[in-house]
Amino acid sequence: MSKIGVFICHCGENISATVDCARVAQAAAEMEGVAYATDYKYMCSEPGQQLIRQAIREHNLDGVVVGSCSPRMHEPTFRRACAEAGLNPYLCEIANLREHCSWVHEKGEATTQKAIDIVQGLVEKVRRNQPLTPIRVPVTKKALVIGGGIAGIQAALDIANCGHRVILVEKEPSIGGHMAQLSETFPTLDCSQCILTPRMVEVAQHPNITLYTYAEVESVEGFIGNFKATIRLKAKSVDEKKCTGCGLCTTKCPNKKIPGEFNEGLGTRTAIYVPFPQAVPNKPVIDKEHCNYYQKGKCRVCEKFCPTGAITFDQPDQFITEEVGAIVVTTGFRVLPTSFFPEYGYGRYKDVITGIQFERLASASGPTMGEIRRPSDGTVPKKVVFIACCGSRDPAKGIPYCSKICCMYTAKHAMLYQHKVHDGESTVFYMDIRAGGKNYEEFVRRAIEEDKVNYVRGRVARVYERADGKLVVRGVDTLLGAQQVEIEADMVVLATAGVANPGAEELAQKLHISYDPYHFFAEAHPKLRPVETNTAGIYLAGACQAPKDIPETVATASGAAAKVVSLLSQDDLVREPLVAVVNRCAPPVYSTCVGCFLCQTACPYQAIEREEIKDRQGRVIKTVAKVNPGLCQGCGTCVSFCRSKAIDIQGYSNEQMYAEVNALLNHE
Amino acid sequence: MKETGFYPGCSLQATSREYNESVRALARHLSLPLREIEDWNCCGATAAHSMNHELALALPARVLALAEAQGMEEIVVPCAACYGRLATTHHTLVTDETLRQKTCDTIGMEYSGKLKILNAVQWIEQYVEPLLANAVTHPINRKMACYYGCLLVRPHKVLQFDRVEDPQSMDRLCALCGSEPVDWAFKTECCGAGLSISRTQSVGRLSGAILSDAAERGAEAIIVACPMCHSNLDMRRPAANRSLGQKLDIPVLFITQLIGLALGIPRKELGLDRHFVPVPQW
Amino acid sequence: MNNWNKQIADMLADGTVALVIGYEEGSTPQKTRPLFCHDAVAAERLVMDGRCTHNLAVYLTKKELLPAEGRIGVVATVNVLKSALQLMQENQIPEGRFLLMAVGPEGKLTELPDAESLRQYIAAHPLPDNPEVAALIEKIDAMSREERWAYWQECLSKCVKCYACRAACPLCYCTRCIVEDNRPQWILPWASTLPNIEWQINRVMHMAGRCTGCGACYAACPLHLPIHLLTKKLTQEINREFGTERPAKGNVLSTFSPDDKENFIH
Amino acid sequence: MDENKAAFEPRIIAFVCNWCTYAGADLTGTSRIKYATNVEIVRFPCTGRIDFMLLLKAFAAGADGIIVSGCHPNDCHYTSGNFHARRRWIVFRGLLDFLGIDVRRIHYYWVSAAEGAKWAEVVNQTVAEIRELGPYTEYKKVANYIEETEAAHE
Repeated sequence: MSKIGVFICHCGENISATVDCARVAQAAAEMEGVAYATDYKYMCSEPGQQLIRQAIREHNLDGVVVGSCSPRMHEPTFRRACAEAGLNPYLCEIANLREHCSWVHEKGEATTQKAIDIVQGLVEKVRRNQPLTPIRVPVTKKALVIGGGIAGIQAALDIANCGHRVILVEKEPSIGGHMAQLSETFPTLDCSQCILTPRMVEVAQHPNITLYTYAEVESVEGFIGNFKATIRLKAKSVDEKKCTGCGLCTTKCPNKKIPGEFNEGLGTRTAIYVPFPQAVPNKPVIDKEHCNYYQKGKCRVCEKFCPTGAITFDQPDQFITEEVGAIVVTTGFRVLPTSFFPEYGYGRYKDVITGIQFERLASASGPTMGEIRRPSDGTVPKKVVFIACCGSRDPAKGIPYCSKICCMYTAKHAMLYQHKVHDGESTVFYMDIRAGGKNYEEFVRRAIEEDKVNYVRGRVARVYERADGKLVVRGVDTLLGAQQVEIEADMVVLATAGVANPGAEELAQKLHISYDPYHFFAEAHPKLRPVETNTAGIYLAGACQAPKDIPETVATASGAAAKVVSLLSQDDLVREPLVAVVNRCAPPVYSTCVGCFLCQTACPYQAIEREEIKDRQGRVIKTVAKVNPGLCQGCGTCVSFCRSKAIDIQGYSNEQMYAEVNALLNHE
Repeated sequence: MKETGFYPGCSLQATSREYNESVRALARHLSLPLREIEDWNCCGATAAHSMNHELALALPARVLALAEAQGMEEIVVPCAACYGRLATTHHTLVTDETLRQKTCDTIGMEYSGKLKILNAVQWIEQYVEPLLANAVTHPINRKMACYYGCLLVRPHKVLQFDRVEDPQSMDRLCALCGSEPVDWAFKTECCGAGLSISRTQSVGRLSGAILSDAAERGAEAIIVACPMCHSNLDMRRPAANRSLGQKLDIPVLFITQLIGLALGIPRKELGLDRHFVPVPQW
Repeated sequence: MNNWNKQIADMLADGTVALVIGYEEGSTPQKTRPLFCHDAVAAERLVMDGRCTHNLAVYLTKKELLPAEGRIGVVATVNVLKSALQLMQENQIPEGRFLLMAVGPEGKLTELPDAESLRQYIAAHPLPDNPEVAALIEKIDAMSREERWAYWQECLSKCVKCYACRAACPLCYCTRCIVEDNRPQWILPWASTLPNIEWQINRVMHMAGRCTGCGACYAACPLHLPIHLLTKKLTQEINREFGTERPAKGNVLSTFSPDDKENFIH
Repeated sequence: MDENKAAFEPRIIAFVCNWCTYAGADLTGTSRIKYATNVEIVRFPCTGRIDFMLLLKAFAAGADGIIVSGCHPNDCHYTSGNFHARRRWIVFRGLLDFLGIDVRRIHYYWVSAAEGAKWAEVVNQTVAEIRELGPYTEYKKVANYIEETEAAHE
């Protein structure tokens, strides 16, 4: 026989104005299982709480229902009061007599009756409540950051500076990402490398950061606070300990005509190479696909010239595992190549380039030393057309979203071009100019007004090469009565859409995080949890979520780092015990779960695992589902899906809900 | 062999009789059964759908319903404009049940939406292409510019045919006929379409640009699959030449005519003598 | 002796399989009944023809009927194969434990060693829809709501809660059925109209996207209550709403599409 | 409203999720918007948690109508609980209708935490419609085991 205490609050007059609180308490006193019932003016006040604590002690209560305001308001308050009196806080339930009753109904019999019903429902529920203890999950105080662009660098440094250890994994031979490729940055036109490279060096030298370049995450197991990541260290064919980074090998390599990734195919590199002069680490790797020795079995020139004997052709890929408590995904994005656009020549015209290629042309460290020259013949283009929204905002291309950064970088490109080629003429075709951001609009106006960039509002239908080799850009000027315009151009720069990296989907599956239809990783909540994923302990930053500019990328990276640090600063993770549980019972059944595992897809958090029940000899008797309390968020979708009712959820159990529903209706 | 329904439409009875003749010649030559839809009516092209949505659906719907009632499972519609209207109507009716019912009420006939609608190129791909390897007796070793125009591949969402910005199907068929398709920029540019009569000068300018690019790329003929495109590029050649200030004599052939030639069908049967710009003996 | 009987006899003799489950002649010429063959001699009695309607897949999850070790052969109808495939997808049949076999029209024995081969065989041998079932469903659909309620109330008031429908269904393999759960007592245990209706609703909802339509539930019902119409109707609805394709992982009700359409949530 | 109809006060149970509709109903309260007293709210973590059996049990216990309400699509606190629920209700509703159970008595809504006014409308509208339908006698009849057996004996 339970001993429930019912405490009806008047909330000043907020409840008592329309509900007869004394009568509710009276009715409650007569309910089955209720040992004590009373009403009071302000239950949440200190005397009110004292009243509850005292009643718990005096009447030995094993459950409490407080009829007051919404549980969303004072549930924590009253549960704490119960705990202080020695009652398990999860044995306290709140009957919402204010928001759901007194405030929404007129004074009268029906209103008081409804209040009694609500109390009755919760009395029946609380009689079936179980004492619960918060879940404690131990935390490994180390973070994994995947991707060494500016987002990864920022997140790694922020976490490391708080005294936690960080593993930074980058798939390319150097960290730096897209930001290292950029010339100047909008809206200040400061040099990208000048602000980035000091941070890259800081990463390399930070005692708390372990950097793995030319490495990829192979698999991730575990859950918040307790991940185990396997990382593939791709063979660099260069012994990093022996290599001094002198660079002699790269000058001797006979294979010199390989289109370089860093220069977006506009420059060349050798088979043994350092991606760019300021690379971190500044030590070469051998690109096996282009290396004569790996492909044809002959050469080994680099080995011959290496003064320290650092070349190791037989080095295999290595696998290491790292235990970490949190993961930050900062894998970035890529821009569509020109070959995506049939209407702009499918990448056939050499002088139709992407924005990122233009960055390389404009960069002092680029293939032309910062001079704007045509890829086809190296001449300085006198007429350049920039086309914004190439692919972006075009549902027909499968990219209905705005790539966000193009308006700004196109303005910057046109501006840089005008600064470098004084007699040049530049035209920008645009849909809208989206320059929301600090000093952004002013920047675009400067391009238009001071640098005389010709902005044409309209779409480009086609770029084609005339038989004489001249590029023709055919578009429309919607501000001139939708007039067709044809512009001859020496070079065309496409602001191609920012899209998810190839392999994003695969990585998401490895990490069990969700992604949107465009394969950008999905936030747990677009507004309130913008750097978290649905998988607890895994965070996002930068352009792997959606195209982002540098300030936004850095902001999200620091945000994700703050989340990681707050997690790693705890020894144990304490979570609400309102989680699903798969039942266990006596042999020979062990659990009424039959192991169909159809529930696994019902769980949005991958919290349902397989557990093998073994006999003493270690033979598997049964494989059943098990809910990982570290991952479960307590939605209960699995509970209502389970056919044999083998899963139940603490705090909202089948018994509790059934009893509450019945009790609400159980009167004449 | 399965019989295919045939909807000629008005153009194939008038300005583009040679298109009609060459489609039938191909079918005859390769024993592909075609049956003309009895009592067909105008598809309503251009005029109807710019004036009256209901009429624009009802006219093609009647044709579709007739085909279905006459036991046809698929029909071939060589005229690209007719094809566009019929395919769009079909798409609208199968995706909007209310409109389907309303339109069926209007025409007083049922249309279930099970009909398959092919344009000439699709019909060729399905029935002619598999036979081409053995049937080509007179390979046409010339450079061809395949011109698709605006209607054949658009709207992509409805037609789901070929690549919308850079279609390839006719290029492939040309190659199978022994010709070399040229890579050019005006495959889907506008020819001026229905302005042929009201604004001949505009058509001359637009068609002229198409002709001149094809010629500059070394094409020896332009291959089309639309009566409108053909009229504008062939019949309006004087206007185009005036606009260009040139005298281009590059001929314009229907894809069915080119294939017919490659199969050794006599020029007369293909209606090649009906063109304004003469087609040389290849 | 048919060639395939000989083949099975050989398999039993050389120990390829420890047991073969199939059909033998029944007590009347119109019927066949399940047969558990433990030796080569018994294999002679195996038959396979249109009279074999019992869904043998129900035995595949009954550990107490099966030998602890060794492979078990099943001479299966398409319905048995469909159920077996579903059981595999639900993790109920250990890989390699069963050797499913189909007998072709010329008495050719086809071994179907894995899920993929099952899938292909089932796809190649579609079962015709039962026009009577479809007609009955149409008849009920055409009734007014009150008539439908009266029809089912009348019908299910007769149910004696023998749970033969559950026992005959290969996919009702729960260790503890919801009707045996008494915390809470979801469904009252005795046979009366409401608990009977609730039981059927549960049974049918639990079959959502899983039912293979073999009709064993109906065949087993001693009162010949048309409960198979419920599962069939449910399958029709699911096919109409979510397509005939079933999710590769999970179940129709444990997966979703953001584009699912309804017209009743406002 | 005519007097007889007004005499019948329907009993309605609302199954709502904690994050959207429960909070939305709180907002109705804080906005002091008045609505009918006939609806009692049961709080669930998520619509995904709402077992179809609980709906049947509500009818069995004497409810004349039911409201099921949660977050709008794409707004679920648990990202997909409402999508799972939506599928469940599509299937369940079809089955109930085939059985002749009065599906007009189960009202489904999306009510967000910001839609306090909508919640009041939802309640009032449901109450009005169920009042129009009258008490769910046919279900109550089969629910009452004892009366049912006695009737059979007569």
